[in-house]
Amino acid sequence: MAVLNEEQTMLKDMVSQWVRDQMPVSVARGLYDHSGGGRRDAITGFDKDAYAEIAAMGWSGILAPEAHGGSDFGAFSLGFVLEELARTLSPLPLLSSAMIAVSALRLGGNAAQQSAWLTGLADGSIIGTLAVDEGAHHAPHALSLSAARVENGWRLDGIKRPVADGMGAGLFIVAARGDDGATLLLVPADTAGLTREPLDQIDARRPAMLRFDGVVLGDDAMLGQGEPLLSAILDRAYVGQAAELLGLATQAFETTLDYLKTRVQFGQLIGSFQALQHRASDMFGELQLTRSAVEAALAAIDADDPQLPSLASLAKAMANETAHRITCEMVQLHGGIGMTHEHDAGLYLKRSRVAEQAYGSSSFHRERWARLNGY
Amino acid sequence: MAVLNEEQTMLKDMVSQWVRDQMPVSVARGLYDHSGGGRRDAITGFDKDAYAEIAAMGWSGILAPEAHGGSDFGAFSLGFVLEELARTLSPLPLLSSAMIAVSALRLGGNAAQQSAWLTGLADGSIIGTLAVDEGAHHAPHALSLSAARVENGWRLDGIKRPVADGMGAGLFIVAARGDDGATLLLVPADTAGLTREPLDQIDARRPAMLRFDGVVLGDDAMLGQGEPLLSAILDRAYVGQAAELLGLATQAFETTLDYLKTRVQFGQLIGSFQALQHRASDMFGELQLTRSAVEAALAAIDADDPQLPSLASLAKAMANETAHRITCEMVQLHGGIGMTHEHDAGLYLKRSRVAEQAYGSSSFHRERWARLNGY
Amino acid sequence: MEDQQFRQEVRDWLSANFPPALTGVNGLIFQGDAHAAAASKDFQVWRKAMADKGWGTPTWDKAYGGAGLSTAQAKIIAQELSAIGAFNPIRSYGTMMLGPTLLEFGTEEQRLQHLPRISTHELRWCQGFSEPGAGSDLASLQMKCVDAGDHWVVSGQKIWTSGADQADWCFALVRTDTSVKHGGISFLLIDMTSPGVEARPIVLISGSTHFCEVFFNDVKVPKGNLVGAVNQGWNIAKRLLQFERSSLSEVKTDVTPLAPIAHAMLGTDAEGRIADADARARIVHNAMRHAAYLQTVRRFNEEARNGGPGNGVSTLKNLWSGIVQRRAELLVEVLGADGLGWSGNAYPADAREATRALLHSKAFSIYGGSYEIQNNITAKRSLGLPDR
Amino acid sequence: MEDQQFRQEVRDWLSANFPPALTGVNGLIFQGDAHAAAASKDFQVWRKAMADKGWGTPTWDKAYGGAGLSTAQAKIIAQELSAIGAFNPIRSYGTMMLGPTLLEFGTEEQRLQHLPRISTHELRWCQGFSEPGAGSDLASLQMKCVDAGDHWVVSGQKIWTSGADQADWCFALVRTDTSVKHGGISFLLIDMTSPGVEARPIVLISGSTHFCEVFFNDVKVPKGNLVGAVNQGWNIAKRLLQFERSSLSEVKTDVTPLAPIAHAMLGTDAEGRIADADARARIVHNAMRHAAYLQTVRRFNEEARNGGPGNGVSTLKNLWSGIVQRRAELLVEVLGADGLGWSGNAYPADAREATRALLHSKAFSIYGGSYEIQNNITAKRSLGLPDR
Repeated sequence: MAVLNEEQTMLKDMVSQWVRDQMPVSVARGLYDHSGGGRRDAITGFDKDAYAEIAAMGWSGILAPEAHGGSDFGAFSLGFVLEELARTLSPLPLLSSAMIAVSALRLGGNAAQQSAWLTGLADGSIIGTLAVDEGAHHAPHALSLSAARVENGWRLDGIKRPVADGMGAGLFIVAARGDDGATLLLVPADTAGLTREPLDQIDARRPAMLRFDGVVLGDDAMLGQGEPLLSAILDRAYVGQAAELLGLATQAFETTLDYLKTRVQFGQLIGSFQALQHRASDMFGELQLTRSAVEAALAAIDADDPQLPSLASLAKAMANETAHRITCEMVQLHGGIGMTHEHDAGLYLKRSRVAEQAYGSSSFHRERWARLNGY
Repeated sequence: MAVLNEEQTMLKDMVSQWVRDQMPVSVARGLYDHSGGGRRDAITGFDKDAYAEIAAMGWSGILAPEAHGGSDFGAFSLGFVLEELARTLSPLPLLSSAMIAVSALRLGGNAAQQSAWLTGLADGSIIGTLAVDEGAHHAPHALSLSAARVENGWRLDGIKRPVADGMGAGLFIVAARGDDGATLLLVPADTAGLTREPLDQIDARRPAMLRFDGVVLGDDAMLGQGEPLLSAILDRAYVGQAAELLGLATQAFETTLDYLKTRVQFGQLIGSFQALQHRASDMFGELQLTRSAVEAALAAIDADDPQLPSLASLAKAMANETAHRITCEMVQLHGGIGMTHEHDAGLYLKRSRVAEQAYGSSSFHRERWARLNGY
Repeated sequence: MEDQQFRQEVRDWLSANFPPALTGVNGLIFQGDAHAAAASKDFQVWRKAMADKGWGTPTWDKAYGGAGLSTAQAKIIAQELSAIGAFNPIRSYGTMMLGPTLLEFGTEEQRLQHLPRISTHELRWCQGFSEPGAGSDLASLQMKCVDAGDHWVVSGQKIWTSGADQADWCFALVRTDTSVKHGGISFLLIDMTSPGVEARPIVLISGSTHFCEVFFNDVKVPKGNLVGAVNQGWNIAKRLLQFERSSLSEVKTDVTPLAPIAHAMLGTDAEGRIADADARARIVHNAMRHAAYLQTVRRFNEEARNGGPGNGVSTLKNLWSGIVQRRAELLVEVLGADGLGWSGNAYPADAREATRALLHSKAFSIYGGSYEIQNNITAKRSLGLPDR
Repeated sequence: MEDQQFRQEVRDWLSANFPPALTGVNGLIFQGDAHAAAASKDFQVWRKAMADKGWGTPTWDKAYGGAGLSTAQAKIIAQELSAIGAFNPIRSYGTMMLGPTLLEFGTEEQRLQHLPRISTHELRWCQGFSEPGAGSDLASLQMKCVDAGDHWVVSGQKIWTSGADQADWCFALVRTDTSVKHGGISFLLIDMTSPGVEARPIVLISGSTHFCEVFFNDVKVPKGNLVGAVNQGWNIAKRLLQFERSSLSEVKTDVTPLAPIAHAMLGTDAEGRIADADARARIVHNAMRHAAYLQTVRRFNEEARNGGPGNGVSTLKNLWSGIVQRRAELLVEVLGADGLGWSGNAYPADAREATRALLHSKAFSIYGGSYEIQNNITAKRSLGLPDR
């Protein structure tokens, strides 16, 4: 990976160590019940205690300004934290809250809004998440949930789903359709008229379905309006999700590589079979492309690079495709054992499919990149 | 391949034997000059003497009715003749004349037209070809060459290129844009106002560029009007070209397989390397799909199957893709020697690229298939 | 003429005996599933009727519970079943795998003991071949079988045993000689109710519990349960795997077109095409390959009937698994977030089924000889490529 | 500070000496091409200026024709050349491959004999490594080199020797011991004007005649022309191939975007997109991979500067050849029939160049270690996968 400075190296080592010690894949597995699906009682779909632990170490405040208790350490640093955590499928709302919600407040929030929310998001006492999707596909330019102007405020009606980490969130950043286009509103989870229910998803992460039934908000709930703000927030979501996919794919590859080095068939380590060696080498190449794309996009966030939209879509599309391919190969190369719920391969495959769809499929991002680059 | 009846088996054996004895790849190679391109003096781009020879054996009359000296043996039979001949890249106008031109006259011609032309096409004394394309891409629904109604006839203005085997053809079946859409006209090569010049193409087959400069034709030149006739003729072209690609790809594969069985590196026959074995096995699978698609489309012609348009595009798209892939692998697996003009691999690759574009690229046929099948 | 008469006879009998409520039902869902079978009175009626008639195993001798019919007649029965949306309720591991094996390698005593109860589906069989350390390299299996004088003693573990938790008997490969690899394997019939046998279902990533691990702890097996000679089991297994491969190539290959669901989920453009052009290109590509695959199955079958090469099963299997797996991924992609559900009414039932089907499809390139094994076979048998 | 001063000095000298007419010219087209070089008076002036200055081989000692500069200074020269669209006219097999080899393994006598005339490009060198039977498996080379007392006698054949028909000298791997493989190879300098040497250009599928076969028929070579010890040539070759690999990774990777030509050739839809959606999807996919590839080159370079793993060259080469070959195919596909021409005004010059480039690109995954060899290397070195 890219060259890190001393502080970044320390942070990365600390994260790796913590993941190794505290966050084995078995934690993600614990969200599943015996039949391989989500556990009914694990309502939040993430590990609250572990999130409190990493928040205490400051990871939830990496992107937040120092004035609000953050370290203002930058998206690049938060990116490799997300990547490391995703290696073990860590069920944590760091992307939703520390990357996306914090970015939304930094990009759109006025001083009062930032004061009201950033400290809590940074110290992990509040979990924020973006509520943008409404149907089967990520379609931020075709919002249905309406934000109607009412006296001194707004009235919201409609649904949002799936909302990542929405069952444990205290703050929703809701993308709605206002009279002047996209409108972003801050909606505390306990607002009257807002109800939520968990979705039983294949990755056991249990995103929420939110129902807005005449939810009335004050003017102070308005974070901002217009496509540019929504796009800027989404670019952070795209890149953060890509970083998670990179971590997931990297670990899936390494676990598979370990298996190739230990599994014997026909009196040989299967990793000595040339056909498998070449497939592994090709996968390694895809991982290199993906890592470059993700790191370049993370750096572009910190550099306020005007190319960010293009770089973000490149990163997400590459990460989608590579994680897809490697999780398929992970199951295939493990053979029968990879088909069992007892083995990790299925967990990686299921989580990958969810993360591939989250914040835009490969089709979505290739189309976006193509338009941005004049194809 | 599909099960043949006794007569078909005899024909196929005869063709194979003739190709082996009379039509080695060196004949196609002879069309190239030392620098790897087309030879200036080989104006027709095909072997006239060899065509006379196979015509004498009746192959040019396989699709023609018995009343006109043909054997009416069917498209399926002509298909495997095309396939066998394409194995050695035989530079012969059998597809243009015996498949496409004969089909055009059978499908559209009145009794007088059939009498005038079919006997010559069947016995090989005349070579016919379809002049449909005008620019870089096959676009039969966007013709520019105009057929204007004049007294007792038609006036043609425009160009056609590339016209396969056009430098040696005696009859052009010209697809023009008339007032009522596509109009097909019979244009003898010596018609006043029609000029032709050879194109120096990578496969050294030297198709023609035709210029129609106020070419006036009588009413008897009109073969027919409307999309259905043009489409029906083109379906035969698609399938015939696919059969050639199948033959080309099959031989490219077998030649490569032979090399894998004889070339030694690192003290091993390279065909013993598992990575190459698996690639060869995958290619073999693609060849199977392609053979099935081509044979089914050929059979559909003989059965007047209403599914022919869909089956024809399936065959051409599959054949394009398989020939493309296998000719790439042919060069790659032969290594350095495959890069030399002296070796056959380059000839297969170049001929494949031409045949892939001829009568519609993979994109064209996938789009056509998709529309026909409701995608 | 006689064929035509027989066909009419079959039609008449079916119209009198096939319960119309079962029309179009997938017979396979009843395989090894005691609950579904028990739940269906119609199914039991139908199975009994077919068993009594001997038409579940139509070519077997009547002494073995069959109907003593010709292959041509058996085909007529299959065609007529299919024509009315019916199915063979007797079809099972017993009829497809063990039956042909006993007919070829078994003793008359073994045939009389087992075949009649297979032909009525009275006893269910499972296949004990794979072991944790012997997957693709099946012949490296280690399950011990020791001669204890008047009986065998079997110890070890099998895995990927379909329906072992529901099965009454198991035909297994066991090791009777550890000094040689292929030549030390024997073919043994084991009563699953014997003391020391324990079958544990394996939970798959799709949630299915169809496969089991089976543990054998000093299980006593009568001497007469060995099929063929001692240490000759590998030849029987190879033959039996041919039955398996040929039944694999009969797998239902027709699938619902993706077009309607893609139109619904991705929208259409002004010309009525799937609006997401990138997804459309991949869907169309897959659909065309699927169409060519169906043509290939037809061609191979036709060639096989006419004595063709018949060495294409490995190629077919790899094409099939590749195309079907890709299609399953595309369907879930098209479904988007709807295709990511595990349970609950928030997800349409069709979508949940598609998701499970995607997960299940990953096994297609693993079981019955993995993609890699099939390509090794193709390289050697079909292409004649050299060994290392 | 000193750097800044040196940079200014370089700028001043370049502005006085670089012929403006050569701005933006690809220096590589002059490599091994006597005709092009002779045709360009400017080029000769430029080469002589750089040779006199010693800046074609800036880090070499002045005694060897260099300028005795530091690596940092050499980099400044390279940056300033690039900044004004200039190029190093001395760069050649001699400077990139043989020079570093002689500096590391040669005798002082050999250095003094050859390096000065390499630094002026007075003599051109070719590399005699591959043989017809030794491609990927280079160490299996067979060209005989026999000790004839006061000289060597060399017999055999080399192939894929770039510019051998234009070269004055050849550095070759020869076999001095047939009883061992790697340990029987020596590294020899051969004067191409020696009796018995014959170079024949090979016509490639792209029409290029850059590569040659070279035949050696009992060629006498002085004893002093051996570099390193007898039978120690393989170690030198391995080192030299590293120079080659690192120069490969510097290959120009920027390409013109396909979008404008695709718009022109395939048309656009109502939203200005490439109208052929299937081709567009494939073009976009390739363009995105190309973008990620460029990011990867930058990342690897940055990591290498900071002492990173540096074992990614094989991976880079395979990614690069795959992406560039695919792009070349896409360009010709987009050009349609226009992309199928060999010569003649009926085909646009750009299109003809694209066609030749496609054919030429097929070599990218063959030379300098084939795709297969690179994947073997990646599997072992980067992934630590076991040998068989």
